[in-house]
Amino acid sequence: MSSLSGQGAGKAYWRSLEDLAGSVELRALAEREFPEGVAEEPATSRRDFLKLMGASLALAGATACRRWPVERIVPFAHRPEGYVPGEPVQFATAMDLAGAATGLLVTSYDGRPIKIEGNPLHPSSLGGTDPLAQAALLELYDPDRSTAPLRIARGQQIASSFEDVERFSRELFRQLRERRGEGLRVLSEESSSPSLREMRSRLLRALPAARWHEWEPLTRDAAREGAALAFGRPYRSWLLLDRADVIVCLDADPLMTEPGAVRYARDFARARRAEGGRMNRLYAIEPALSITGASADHRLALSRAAVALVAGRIAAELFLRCGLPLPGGAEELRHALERFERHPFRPPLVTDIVRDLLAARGRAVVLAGPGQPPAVHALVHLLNAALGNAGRTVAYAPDPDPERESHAESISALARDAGAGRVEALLLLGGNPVFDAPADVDFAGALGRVPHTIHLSLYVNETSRACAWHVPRAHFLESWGDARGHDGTLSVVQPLIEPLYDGRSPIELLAHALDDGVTSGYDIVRRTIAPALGGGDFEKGWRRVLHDGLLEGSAWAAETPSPVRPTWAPALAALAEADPSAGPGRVELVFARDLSVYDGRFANNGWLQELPDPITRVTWDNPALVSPSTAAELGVGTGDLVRIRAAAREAEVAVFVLPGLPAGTMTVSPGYGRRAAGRVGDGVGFDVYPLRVGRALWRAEAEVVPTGRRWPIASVQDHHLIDVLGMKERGRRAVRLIREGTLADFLDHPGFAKQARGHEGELPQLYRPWSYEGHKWGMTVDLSACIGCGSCTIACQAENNIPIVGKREVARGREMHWIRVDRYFSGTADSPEVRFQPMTCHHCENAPCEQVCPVGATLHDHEGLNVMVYNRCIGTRYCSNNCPYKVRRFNWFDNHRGLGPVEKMVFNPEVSVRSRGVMEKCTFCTQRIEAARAEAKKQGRPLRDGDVEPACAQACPTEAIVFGDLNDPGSRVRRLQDHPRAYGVLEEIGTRPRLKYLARLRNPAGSESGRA
Amino acid sequence: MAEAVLDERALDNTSDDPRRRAPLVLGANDLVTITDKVCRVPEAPRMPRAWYVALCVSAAFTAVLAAMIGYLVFTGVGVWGLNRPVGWAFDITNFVFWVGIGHAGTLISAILFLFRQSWRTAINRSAEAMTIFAVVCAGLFPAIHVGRIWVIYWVFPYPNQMAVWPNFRSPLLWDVFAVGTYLVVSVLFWYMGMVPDLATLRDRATTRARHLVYGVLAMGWRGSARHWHRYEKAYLLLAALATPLVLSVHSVVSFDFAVSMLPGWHTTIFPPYFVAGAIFSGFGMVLTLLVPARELFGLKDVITLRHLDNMCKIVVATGSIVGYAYAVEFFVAWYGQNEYELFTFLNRALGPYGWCYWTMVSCNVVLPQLFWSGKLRRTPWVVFGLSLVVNVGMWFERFVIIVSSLHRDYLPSSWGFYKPTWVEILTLMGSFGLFFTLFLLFLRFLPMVAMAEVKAVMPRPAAEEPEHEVAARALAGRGGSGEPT
Amino acid sequence: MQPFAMQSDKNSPFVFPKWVDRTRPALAVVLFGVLPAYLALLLGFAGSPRTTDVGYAPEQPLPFSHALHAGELGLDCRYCHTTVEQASRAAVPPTDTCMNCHAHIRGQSPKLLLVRESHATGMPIPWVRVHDLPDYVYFDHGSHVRRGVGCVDCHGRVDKMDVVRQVEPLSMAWCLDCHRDPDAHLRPLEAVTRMDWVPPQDRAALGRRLREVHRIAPSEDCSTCHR
Amino acid sequence: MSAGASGRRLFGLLAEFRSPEELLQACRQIRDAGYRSWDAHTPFPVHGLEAAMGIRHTVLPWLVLCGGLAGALGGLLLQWWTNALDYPLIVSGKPLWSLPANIPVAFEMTILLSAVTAFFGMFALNRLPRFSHPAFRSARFRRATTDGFFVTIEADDPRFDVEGTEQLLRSLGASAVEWLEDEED
Repeated sequence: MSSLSGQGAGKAYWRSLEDLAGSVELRALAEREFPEGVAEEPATSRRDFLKLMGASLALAGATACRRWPVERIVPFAHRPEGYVPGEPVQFATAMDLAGAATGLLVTSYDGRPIKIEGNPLHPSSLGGTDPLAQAALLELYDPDRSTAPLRIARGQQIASSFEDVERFSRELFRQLRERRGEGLRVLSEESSSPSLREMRSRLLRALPAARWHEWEPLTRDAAREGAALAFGRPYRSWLLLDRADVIVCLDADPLMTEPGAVRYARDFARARRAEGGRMNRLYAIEPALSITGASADHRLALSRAAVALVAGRIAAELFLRCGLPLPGGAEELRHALERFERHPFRPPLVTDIVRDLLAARGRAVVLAGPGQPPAVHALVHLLNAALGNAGRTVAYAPDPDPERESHAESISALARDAGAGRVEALLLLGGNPVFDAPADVDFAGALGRVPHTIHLSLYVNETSRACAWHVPRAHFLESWGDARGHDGTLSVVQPLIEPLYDGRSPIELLAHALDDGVTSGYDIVRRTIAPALGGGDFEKGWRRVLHDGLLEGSAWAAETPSPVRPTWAPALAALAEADPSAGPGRVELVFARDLSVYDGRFANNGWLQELPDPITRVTWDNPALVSPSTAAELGVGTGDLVRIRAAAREAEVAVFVLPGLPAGTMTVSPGYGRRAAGRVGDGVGFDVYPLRVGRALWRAEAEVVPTGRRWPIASVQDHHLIDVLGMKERGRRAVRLIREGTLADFLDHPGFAKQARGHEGELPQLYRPWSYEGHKWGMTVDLSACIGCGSCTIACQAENNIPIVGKREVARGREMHWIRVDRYFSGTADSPEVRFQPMTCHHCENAPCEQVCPVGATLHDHEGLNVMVYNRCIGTRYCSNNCPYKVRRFNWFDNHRGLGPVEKMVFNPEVSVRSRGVMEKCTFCTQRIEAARAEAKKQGRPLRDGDVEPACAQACPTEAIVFGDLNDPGSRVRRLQDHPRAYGVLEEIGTRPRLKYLARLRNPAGSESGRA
Repeated sequence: MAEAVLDERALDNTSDDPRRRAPLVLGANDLVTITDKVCRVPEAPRMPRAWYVALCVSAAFTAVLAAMIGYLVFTGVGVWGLNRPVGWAFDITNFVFWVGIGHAGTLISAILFLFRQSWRTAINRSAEAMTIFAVVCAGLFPAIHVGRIWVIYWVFPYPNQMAVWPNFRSPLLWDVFAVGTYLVVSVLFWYMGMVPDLATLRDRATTRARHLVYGVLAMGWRGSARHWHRYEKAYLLLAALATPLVLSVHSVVSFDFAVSMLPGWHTTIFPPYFVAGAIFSGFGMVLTLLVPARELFGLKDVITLRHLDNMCKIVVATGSIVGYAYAVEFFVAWYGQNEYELFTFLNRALGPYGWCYWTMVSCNVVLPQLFWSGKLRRTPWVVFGLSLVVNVGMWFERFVIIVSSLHRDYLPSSWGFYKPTWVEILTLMGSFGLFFTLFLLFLRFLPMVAMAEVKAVMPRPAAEEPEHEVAARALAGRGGSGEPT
Repeated sequence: MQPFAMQSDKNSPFVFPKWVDRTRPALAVVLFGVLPAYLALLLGFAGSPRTTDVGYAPEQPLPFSHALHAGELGLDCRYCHTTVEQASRAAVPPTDTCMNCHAHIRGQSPKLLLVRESHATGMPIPWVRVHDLPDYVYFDHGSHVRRGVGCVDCHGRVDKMDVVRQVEPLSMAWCLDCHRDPDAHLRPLEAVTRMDWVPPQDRAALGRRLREVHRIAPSEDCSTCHR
Repeated sequence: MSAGASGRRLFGLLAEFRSPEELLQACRQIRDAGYRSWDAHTPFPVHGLEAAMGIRHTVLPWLVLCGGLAGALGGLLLQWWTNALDYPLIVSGKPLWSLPANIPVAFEMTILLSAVTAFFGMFALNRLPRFSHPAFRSARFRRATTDGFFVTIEADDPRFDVEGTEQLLRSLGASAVEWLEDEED
């Protein structure tokens, strides 16, 4: 029991905190729960809230003779109508990332958001989420966020107040108004918010001479320009992958990094289960090894420049050989395509791709990624149009912001003007250009020439420090706003909690600056959405939007634009010069989006930093990826620091050798090496933005020189350099652990996965197996659907209060994730096949861990859950040693020591916070089972299939994880476990796992039975 | 002529001339001189300088041990190099190592006793002491290796407010009972054997303090024949109980691994293999302790070359058994054709920890073969050297079994690597400190040779009968089969 | 009784006086009787929540008397602890609840100062938690109260307490007692909040009936209370 | 020396012999002379002395057997009651009560209780500890734990008479005979 002091401290303390949080936060919350109520922000300020917390903290410290700290119950003075303390409630909101929003449902517990989930109604989510959305919660409670406005002079940061800021900005804008805004510039991130657009036009109306800039480091302008070239004006396009039988990705990653990727992944995966003998086929031609590439049926690793050759080749075949009609007056285009034909490089796969594309007209889609030049995008648009895919598998809508210049131009123009002293005042709405602007734009220098600079930002980041004013930005979970999904669907961003630290949203800041009457975000959003809601009862419609999290039918109207005369043919022709093989010593530097920190904005998010990269399995770093052959050529290996020279600039980066990359390329992901990210993100990884110039944001010719120094890389797999013996064995085992077959195999012998197993059928049992009446929980993971994105890992981390341990501990093999996604390579180093396998507690019926525990801290309950009783555990680690799946995690230290009051608010009160020295592991989210059970009892009905959904299954974009009751013959999980593809990992050692996998299916060209 | 024979006999008792039994005590010793020789040590006002030096060193290491444990308890098991998959390494290695050391003592005092090996009498006392101290060191590690040391008592089945009980299916719990029993029985056995000698010390006492202390410890033993009768019966019973016990203890320890699922652990050969190894290492340690001790305290004619010779024979025998076990493991892995098992053993010999494996093989199997040479068996410094080698080898054996099996088990995705931290290394050294400190104190204050037992088997100058008959009859008597009355 | 005398003369040795032997029986009793018994007691009682927790009655920020409200005035528990039936927590009432009456009764009483303040400022009243389960224990009031476990069974005769006091150990063993044999603790739903409810003669039979009616099958699984 | 000194009474006679052989001889004689409460004291167990003195076999083995059985039974009961009856829990899908898993603990308990019985049983039967035995008052007797072989015949033996017994002892070749005195209670 003495463990309590240890275990209690964390939770005991904030259990009282949660009441506190409730007491103050809830008034605000209640209004949102019943929006027809008054709309003013609540009076009680954060300070009292913190004061109170402080008080209770002090009391908690004063332990009397009792065994754990005295706890305070702090009820409401005025409890909101119908609010029940301690009962979680969900609210709909949305997260806008670089101009595309994902609809979310956020669980709030006594006024604290504690879990983010996808909104099943939202077309960009359908219930799934990507890791970034899951981790946004931790960002909310990040103690490093800026807490108050700052006045910054000569690097000195002077605490200021909103009053000062407003006084200053009102004065500034008064002067500007006199000059019609001459010299005012606004730099914003790409955003889909109609309200922001509304505020922008108001600003430009009020100050016509002002100018609005937009910068997004991971810009998608190439696609936009490509569409403009192809159709004469910019178009937004989005995919309808559920209708695509053939998908050709040219350096594109629709399953992970495109806007709407979560939705795409689901549509894609639905067609990977070979239901009705049908399956889509995915071709990936790419320089990096992306999630999409990893799930491709055919993958071709080519330098970024050489991808154009494949595109051109495909087009040439289709237009010149297969008689696909060229648009009128496209002689230049014909010539360009002929040059591709004449190119000595003969890319493989092209014939297959062409055949499939022709066979699947209207049911196929060709995609180009942001890294490809506009001409390639234009060509792709042309192909989709000619193949009749446009409008069927890919939808188009006019770009909502047609006349904006490209991001690169915009920011360099801004820098130019500022440098020339033409800029009087600069208002930065978020972003971090000082860190992420193109290297050929001296943004910091330009800022220095601007008299008045105001930076609105979550953190006091590199840019803030170079500005005159910093204004804390309210997190999207703290402020009102609106956003559009990848298909234009409109959502209201609804706050879940009072701003923990004072903060403003961009629209509020602009409203204050312009001081037009309406300044509260709440009102601004209502004003913006009013017309969209149309006639009828506004409040009713508004409530509905808040409740659903989206406005029904607000998606963009899809149209099918017709290609204009291809004036861009010369640009395309130029690409035919590309040489797929780079010279010795020089490499093609490929910039790829990092899946954890995005463009660097999430660098201070521990969950994301510790989330292993799906492909490299590296945490807390962004090493430069090279193929084994290139590594050999450069004479470097994993962990060696190299100096990269590109565009006359240098960066030092550690190398990581990864199979499946094209020779002569080096893949780097910007966003690391932050200098002012916060305690978590500072100095993690390497800053490669200096290697990036505006005219070529996505690739560079680089020179690589070894430095002879080393850098520790914390990878959660292959913790150390693995010897040949081990590698051979790993290869042998991979194919047994992750069973895989082609569609043809499956159709011929559906049970191929089972036959792959050593033993056939049930193993003989020494004892009569325990019979589980009532519920019998089980899980399946469809390896055909899993794309390895890692959402499950973060969702689990958020749901189950899993600690962050840091790079050093990860390097020592002590990461705590309850569910991990194992990655195996098979095949050759040049064209390996990537296999993912989510791995968590199998809840074995003959659990090896249980019998060896001396104190019976891990046992089975009567529903077959392998329960881990933290408070009984003494920490012998025997269970972990004896677990064949190695899914148990041990608390080597007190991983929650030193968490501040706000950090602790992220904890899920339904799950114990584990103390030092105890084992922990996946519980199948037993707390969710209990909650569902209680709910069902309340409604006086039995539990139904789908009532219980563990965090991992809920978050999974591809529905790969299915959970349910094996005793319910109708349940999905029961059907899946009886599926011919179902098999258990290591079943042959007699563990009787409750978690079964569905063998992975692939649909390579040639297995023609695949296409019904 | 007769003179010559006597001399030659007095000098060397290692010849295996079947025509006469070699004497177990050399030189012109009688009951009094023997008593003097042994009692001189605890009665001496000062010890040899070497003793003080040794004590200072070992005490220092004991302090280090205390510091390391303190650091561990206040910081967390994370201060060790452990990880997932390697959840055990130095901690359990040391545990098994020390438990193994203990076994020689019980073997000498119990099993050799049942086998009527009367030469044991010279060494059993110190060997038993060693056993107890080794088990103390051993018990330390399971206790401190857990994550929450402050609730370690939950392993005992006692009624509690949680109304829960330990899980008796767990080998770790078996350990608790086995090692606990082993410690208790060893202490009882040791103390009981010591009572007559404590009485001797009491009766030789020259100060009140000594008389009081030894008087209390001796419990008023006065050598009564009626007492001796029951005493010998009890001694025999304890020996008969300790024998299966000692075999069971290391079998149970081996269950920690044999009962698990891990390739390289999950095997039926472990119990015999571990027991043999334990005896092997135990004798290694006995030699390490006694070779210097007999020099230091002038007990050469009590702990004679013949004793060393016999022990070396046991070492070479058990060492070869262990070697055989190593071989069989590989055979079974190959014969069973279980891919995981197969890989584990390949990895053991050729993987990252290969060097540990080959250290173990050369120390435990190859080098002890030197003991086939009688000359080496009777060269104390060689014996000492090889005994150290054996200790090293047996520590590595446990390390290899534990770590090389853990670090690469079923799923390659969770393969890992283990490196000890300075904390673990110092803890190991500290445990040696504790062990030697206890042993040195034992030498200082207690009779290191079982006088009463030696007297029963020593050649007696009384002319009328050849000493070997006395010895033989004395042994028969110790066997406890007195004629019926 | 002769003292511990020891002549320097070697020939007449020191001998323990006779009384030393006479202490032997006593010694045996202490060693094999008293000591173990003492340890057992220590283990059994000193450490048990019955000793450490029962009777815990911290002083509250204001002298609210259950004896008065629940006892003399006979308010039903649920008048204040409204959520007890649907929720896991029997929420402590908001200040408003107090003011429902105290707006009119004892409006000016100095004892109620804190209440009035709280009502005015919206600052909560920081009550001290009395019945405090470890944080790894998840107890659901609703599912117990809705199935006929009386308040009094765990909280005692609150209606007789001026200052609320813990009367049950609230230990795991204590929980299990009831989970293993619920019959003895079940009562008709209407009597759940009745402090003075007297069970009928044959309580076991009643319990059995209620258990069948409410389909009560308490679980001993760890996952029932620990997550 | 004379009896009846203040507070003293005669406890018996102490006789020393030169060698175990002489002691054996003497003991046979004393046994045949029909003495009951007498004893021999030797620094080490002299073979054949039990026979020579006519000591009957001790009951110790039977006590130990009982101890062992108690241990075995207790061990099994403990495991059965705790794991299968009081709080039955599902562990690795194994039966609540499966003997194989319970053998080791039962075995260790057997050994433990037998050993403890043997140890304490021996001392109890020997009426030890006994710190103040009259023999300890004799300086000579201190050699009994080194190299002395003694016989004591106690005064409360029916056949005991000071002269006769002393005669007998001397006739058996005792190198010395002395009176043992005891405090009055």
